[in-house]
Amino acid sequence: DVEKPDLTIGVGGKPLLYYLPLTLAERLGYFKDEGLNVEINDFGGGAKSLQALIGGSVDAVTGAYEHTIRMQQKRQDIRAVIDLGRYPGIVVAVRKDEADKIKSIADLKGAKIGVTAPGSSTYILMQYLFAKAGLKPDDASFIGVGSGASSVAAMQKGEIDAISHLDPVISKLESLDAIKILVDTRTTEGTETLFGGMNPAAVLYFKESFIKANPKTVQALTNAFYRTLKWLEKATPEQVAATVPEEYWLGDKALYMKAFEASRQAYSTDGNIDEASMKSALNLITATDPEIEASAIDLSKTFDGSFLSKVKTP
Amino acid sequence: MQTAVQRPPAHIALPDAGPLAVALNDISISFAVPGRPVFKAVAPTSLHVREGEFVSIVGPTGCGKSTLLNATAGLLRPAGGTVTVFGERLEGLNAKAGYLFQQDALMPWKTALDNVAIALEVGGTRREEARAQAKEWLRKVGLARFVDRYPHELSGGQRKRVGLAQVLVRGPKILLMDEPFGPLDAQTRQIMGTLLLNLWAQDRKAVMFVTHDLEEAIALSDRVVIMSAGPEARIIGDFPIDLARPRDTADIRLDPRFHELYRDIWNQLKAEVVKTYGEETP
Amino acid sequence: MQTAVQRPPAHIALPDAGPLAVALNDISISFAVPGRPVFKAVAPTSLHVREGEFVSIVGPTGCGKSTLLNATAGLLRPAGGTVTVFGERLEGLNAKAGYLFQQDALMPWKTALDNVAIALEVGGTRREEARAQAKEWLRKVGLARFVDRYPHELSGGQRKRVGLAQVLVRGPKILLMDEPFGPLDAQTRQIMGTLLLNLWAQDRKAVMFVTHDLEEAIALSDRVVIMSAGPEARIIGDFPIDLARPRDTADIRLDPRFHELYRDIWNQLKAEVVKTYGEETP
Amino acid sequence: MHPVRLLFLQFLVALAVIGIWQIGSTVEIGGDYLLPEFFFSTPVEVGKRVWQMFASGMIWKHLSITLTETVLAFFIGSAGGVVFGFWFARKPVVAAVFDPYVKMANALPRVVLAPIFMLWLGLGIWSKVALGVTLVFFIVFFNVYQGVKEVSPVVLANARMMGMNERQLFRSVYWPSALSWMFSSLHTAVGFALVGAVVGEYLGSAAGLGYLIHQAEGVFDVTGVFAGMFILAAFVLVIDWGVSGIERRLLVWRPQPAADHG
Amino acid sequence: MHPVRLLFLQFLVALAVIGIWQIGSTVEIGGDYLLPEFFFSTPVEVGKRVWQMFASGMIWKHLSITLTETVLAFFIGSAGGVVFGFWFARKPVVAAVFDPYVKMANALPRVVLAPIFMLWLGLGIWSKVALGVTLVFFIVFFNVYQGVKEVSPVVLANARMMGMNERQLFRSVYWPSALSWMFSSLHTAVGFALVGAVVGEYLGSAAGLGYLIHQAEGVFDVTGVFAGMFILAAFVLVIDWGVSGIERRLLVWRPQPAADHG
Ligand SMILES: Nc1ncnc2c1ncn2[C@@H]1O[C@H](COP(=O)(O)OP(=O)(O)OP(=O)(O)O)[C@@H](O)[C@H]1O
Ligand SMILES: Nc1ncnc2c1ncn2[C@@H]1O[C@H](COP(=O)(O)OP(=O)(O)OP(=O)(O)O)[C@@H](O)[C@H]1O
Ligand SMILES: [Mg+2]
Ligand SMILES: [Mg+2]
Repeated sequence: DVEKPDLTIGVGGKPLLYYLPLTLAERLGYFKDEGLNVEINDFGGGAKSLQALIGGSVDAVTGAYEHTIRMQQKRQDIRAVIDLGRYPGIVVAVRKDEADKIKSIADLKGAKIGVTAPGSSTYILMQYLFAKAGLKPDDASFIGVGSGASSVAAMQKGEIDAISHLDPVISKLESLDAIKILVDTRTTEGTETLFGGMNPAAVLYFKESFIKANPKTVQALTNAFYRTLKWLEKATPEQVAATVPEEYWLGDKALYMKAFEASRQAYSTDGNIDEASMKSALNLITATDPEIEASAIDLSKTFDGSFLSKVKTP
Repeated sequence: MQTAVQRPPAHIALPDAGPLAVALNDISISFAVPGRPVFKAVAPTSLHVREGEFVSIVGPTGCGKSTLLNATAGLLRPAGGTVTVFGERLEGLNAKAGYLFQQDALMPWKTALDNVAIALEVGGTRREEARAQAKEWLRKVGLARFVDRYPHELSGGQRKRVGLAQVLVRGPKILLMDEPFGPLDAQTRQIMGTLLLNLWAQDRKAVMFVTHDLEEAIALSDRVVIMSAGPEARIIGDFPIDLARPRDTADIRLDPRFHELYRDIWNQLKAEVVKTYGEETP
Repeated sequence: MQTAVQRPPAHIALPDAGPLAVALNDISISFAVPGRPVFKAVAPTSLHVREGEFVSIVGPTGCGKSTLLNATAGLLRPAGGTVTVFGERLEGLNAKAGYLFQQDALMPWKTALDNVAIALEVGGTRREEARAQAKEWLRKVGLARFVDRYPHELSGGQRKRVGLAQVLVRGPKILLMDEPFGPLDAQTRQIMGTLLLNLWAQDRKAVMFVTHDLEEAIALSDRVVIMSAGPEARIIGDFPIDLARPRDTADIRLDPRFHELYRDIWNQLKAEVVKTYGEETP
Repeated sequence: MHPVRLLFLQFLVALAVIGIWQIGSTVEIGGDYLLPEFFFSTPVEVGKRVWQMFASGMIWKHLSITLTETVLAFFIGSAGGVVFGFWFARKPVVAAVFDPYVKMANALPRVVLAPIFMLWLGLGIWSKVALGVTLVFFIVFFNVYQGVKEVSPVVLANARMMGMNERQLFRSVYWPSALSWMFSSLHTAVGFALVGAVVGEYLGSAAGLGYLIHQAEGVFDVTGVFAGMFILAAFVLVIDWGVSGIERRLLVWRPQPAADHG
Repeated sequence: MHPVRLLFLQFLVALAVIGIWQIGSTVEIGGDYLLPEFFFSTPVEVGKRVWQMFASGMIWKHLSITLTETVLAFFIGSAGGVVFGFWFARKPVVAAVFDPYVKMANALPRVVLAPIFMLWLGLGIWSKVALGVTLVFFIVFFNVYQGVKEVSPVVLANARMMGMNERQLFRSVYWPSALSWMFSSLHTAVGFALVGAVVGEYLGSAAGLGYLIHQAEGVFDVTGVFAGMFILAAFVLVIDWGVSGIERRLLVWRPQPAADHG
């Protein structure tokens, strides 16, 4: 009895652990259980999936919470309904043979730092860290290294001294014993020390107009994702590995499970985003992007918790 | 017209008889040669061709014969002077004329048959009808066995004859022919000449015929004009050929008047050619 | 050689004198025409040309004259028979021969001067030297004022003369000339003919000369051979021209022997051409 | 050359490439792999994966989508290139005026345009087709434009003297004369049509070979990436083979290159 | 046409495009924008941004890097295309054997190859140059290959009868004859060289216009994206203008198209 049983969801890099709940919900059949027929479109990046949402070619996106804030400044009303990842999941690490020289963010002055792409969340986090450490944005050179094997190549070839990246690249580099971690926002500890609280990452968001027109559909999706989060809370690495497609294993089941284990704290357990987390996220953006004024952003319009409060799971 | 009736049998169009088919009035033609002064190929000169008149143009190599035909065809715009066709000033292409080019101009992607047939199809003739006529014309020029050859599979003389059929099949009122029989043997030349004359006699075409063979020019024409050596070539001689029609292109060469005309024209022509080589010959 | 010494003045090479420059032994040439049986252009036929001999080849249009020259040049491999050049079996191109093609074969991206000069440069002549010689040759063919024109800026006859200079400047031992004087006026033809004869007389070249002008063939040659109408064309007549050398190409036409030869050759040729048109002419 | 001999030589080349690849990726040379498996996989693995893809039948869906996109991009792009190429070549004023804009458009990175295509054409095959079209169009356009201008002036003059109107000139002169130019560009265009489709899928889609490759890349599944590329490339051969067939039929009139025994 | 008139017409076209763009992005039509600002920005904004970029001088560094990459990709790719095009055209056996592999290579999505280039060539300009080269090469290759085969058989036979060896034939016959084919492909290639460089930067780099565009995209700064693309496109015109200049010089011998007064 949903308004729109056939749905398209956009995502920028479906196999990434960042978006694990989406794959799980699909594979566990939770969308079907809610009477939804979901098609997942994978995009070349988070930004592209957001553009697709605004352009109207997808109905919902699993993407960064940060987008909902940025879109306010662009006069686009985008709202998250459930949080999937409560920590950014970004790791800053230095190359092993530089580890004795670079021990803190401040030591990165003059270094070459790999990020997924200029302007992306890995880049913004570095800017934030730089600001906190009293460095200027151009005290280091930031190199977009992409998100696939090219980032591993860049590190292995010594093209970059440090990297700000996500899983599975970090896990892969760890397994190759190529890096030493400086900042780890996959864990509660790392995130707390950096932001003093949570900092929502992956969320499910819609256009406000869509939410208004299809409340039952939004509710059904929220239900499915909430159920997934609950499943994930208790799942063993084996169970997760067995649920996702075999291709996602990075060619090595053990490596995949290790990567999952490293990231598991980052997944939300209740799907909620509280006031403090929102502020923390806004803080991160305003600290790095002078064009966005904190006063102009109405945080209450970035997250709509009403669906989460009405969640029913079978 | 009044003079024409007094003369022997049929089809004699003299310079002063009938309306003008082509009138080149004081035309001059120049070519821009990069990095050099403009090359004045043809100096202001005039040539009038009446309906039903067969005019041959002879002259030393490189004097401007092809250029003159190009101007008549409307492919080249004269720098000065005017071209009139049947009394109308020529703008753009000369739609009344058929032009047999000095160079190979067949479409390499069409067979001999299609090359001839297309000339009719362009005018709206149905395809089968056009092909039937084209076949007939290829037979007339001696190429019945070569209808489905592509141009590159034909010899030089065969290609020229396909071009001839291509022009004649349309039956244009004005024929511009630039050395049409050049690469043909003497015997075939005569056969083609007779073919052309018969056609011409049927419907009073105006013909401008460029050739290097003075005998041929005399045998076929009503008038032979001589161009001077270029640059700034002009028409410097105009000889009416008062031989009786119809003519047998082979027998006529035995006529004493033929030899007289030949000698007169030849003498003037020779003087002209020698001029070209004046300072240059070894 | 022994017979040559007994004869009048200079440079008379008769069929049985001197070593063979070119020997076509029973060569036959076929063309594959898609969708048709193989076209047998030349039936097994032989032709021997001695060093210093000037042989003209005449025949009806499309009989296979160009094809024969192509085979001698090594551009076409005969289906049967052999080609020998100065006693050696020809494999690949004939490096001893210069070939003036029937079609335009100048490089359109080079000026007249460069087109001629390149022929020397290929052989290793220094650039300035090559250009100087090229200029001299262009002067000889009457094109001194056209040295820096591109081919498309020249008239048909001018292009042909550039081609002539291009071939002659290299001084090849064997000359293959396919209607070299076709698009030239009668007067220029004679001048070029004399030029060619002088050159030939200087260093005993072997010349194979295709022409449709029988008078020209007789005036220039030691021998005139006649090809039959194709397909399966053969050499069907071989006339030694026993006119004294050196010849004046203009005066010689007044010689009674000239007329005798002309008549003989013409009669055979005429019969041959008529054959081509046997079933076909209107 | 005898076709069997040709096939044999082609096979040898493939063997050599695969041999180097296998050795480079599995045999350590000077303490290092020439082609580390992490980046290059190994031919045996790739072969196995291709086999699996076909055996499980999952590939067909993706392949058919990508192929549909490729073929559409190829046809629409070439048709557009031909039409505009002719139009510009015949209207020098139009050509002169639009010249800088065409060249600017040709230099736009298509990757950046993807969001706009998605906005206009949605997520279905058409946004991918559009991406392919923007590549194919320019390749064909520039060649057809030049091809038309290379028509022999004498043949053209002759045709005009026959009284051909613009349409007849097109059919009987410009078109056949520009054909070999066109086909030359079509051989390049086939590849680019596929590239466009795959890049389009790569940037946003739910199926297709580009989607598969993208998925594989995100999880370091190089074997999957190479398997996908191999299947792609093999299919291009099939399309190109079709193009060559048409080319041979349309260009029967050309002289065969002389049996070069020099 | 008079150059001033031409410039005026070109200016009109630009004005029309910009006009439509401005109206589409700022005037609501039927409750909706034709060209929503979110995707298209507005010409005024873009113009301002371009001005800023030049005024602040920050663009020069990026521009010079991208331009270096483009020019290198263009030269290396075209040189490769010309050399291989000639080689294949002159050695039919080589051509026949490698034909399927060349076509397969042409169909590989370059975006996917980026990691391999990065592995081999590092993150500097060379990996971007390589990407550009893989685009330019094929475009030039196929055209040169066909161009060589289109040499007039009579001119070729004549040159061979002069005794030209392979090198001389190349210099005096094949090369000049294939030139117009080559230049036709070069006009396409200029654009593709730039696309290659930008896409390379887009996939991984520290500077360059592609980097700027990517950065702008990441923060949904469409104005920045369009400003970057505009600068790109403008610079292509400069390179292409250079190519056309060389073309005019090398092809002086061609007949000017007849003043078509028909
Ligand atoms: N496109 C051109 N550019 C410059 N000069 C040209 C051009 N076309 C012809 N000419 C020159 O104009 C003169 C006349 O040329 P045209 O072709 O009319 O001669 P022609 O009388 O037909 O000679 P032929 O008997 O050799 O064919 C020649 O001197 C030629 O060099
Ligand atoms: N490539 C080819 N394919 C098929 N047939 C050909 C080919 N080339 C020539 N022929 C045929 O071979 C015969 C001889 O041709 P060739 O060019 O040698 O004649 P020719 O004696 O030089 O004639 P012309 O005096 O007209 O130049 C002709 O009937 C021609 O149709
Ligand atoms: Mg002429
Ligand atoms: Mg011939």
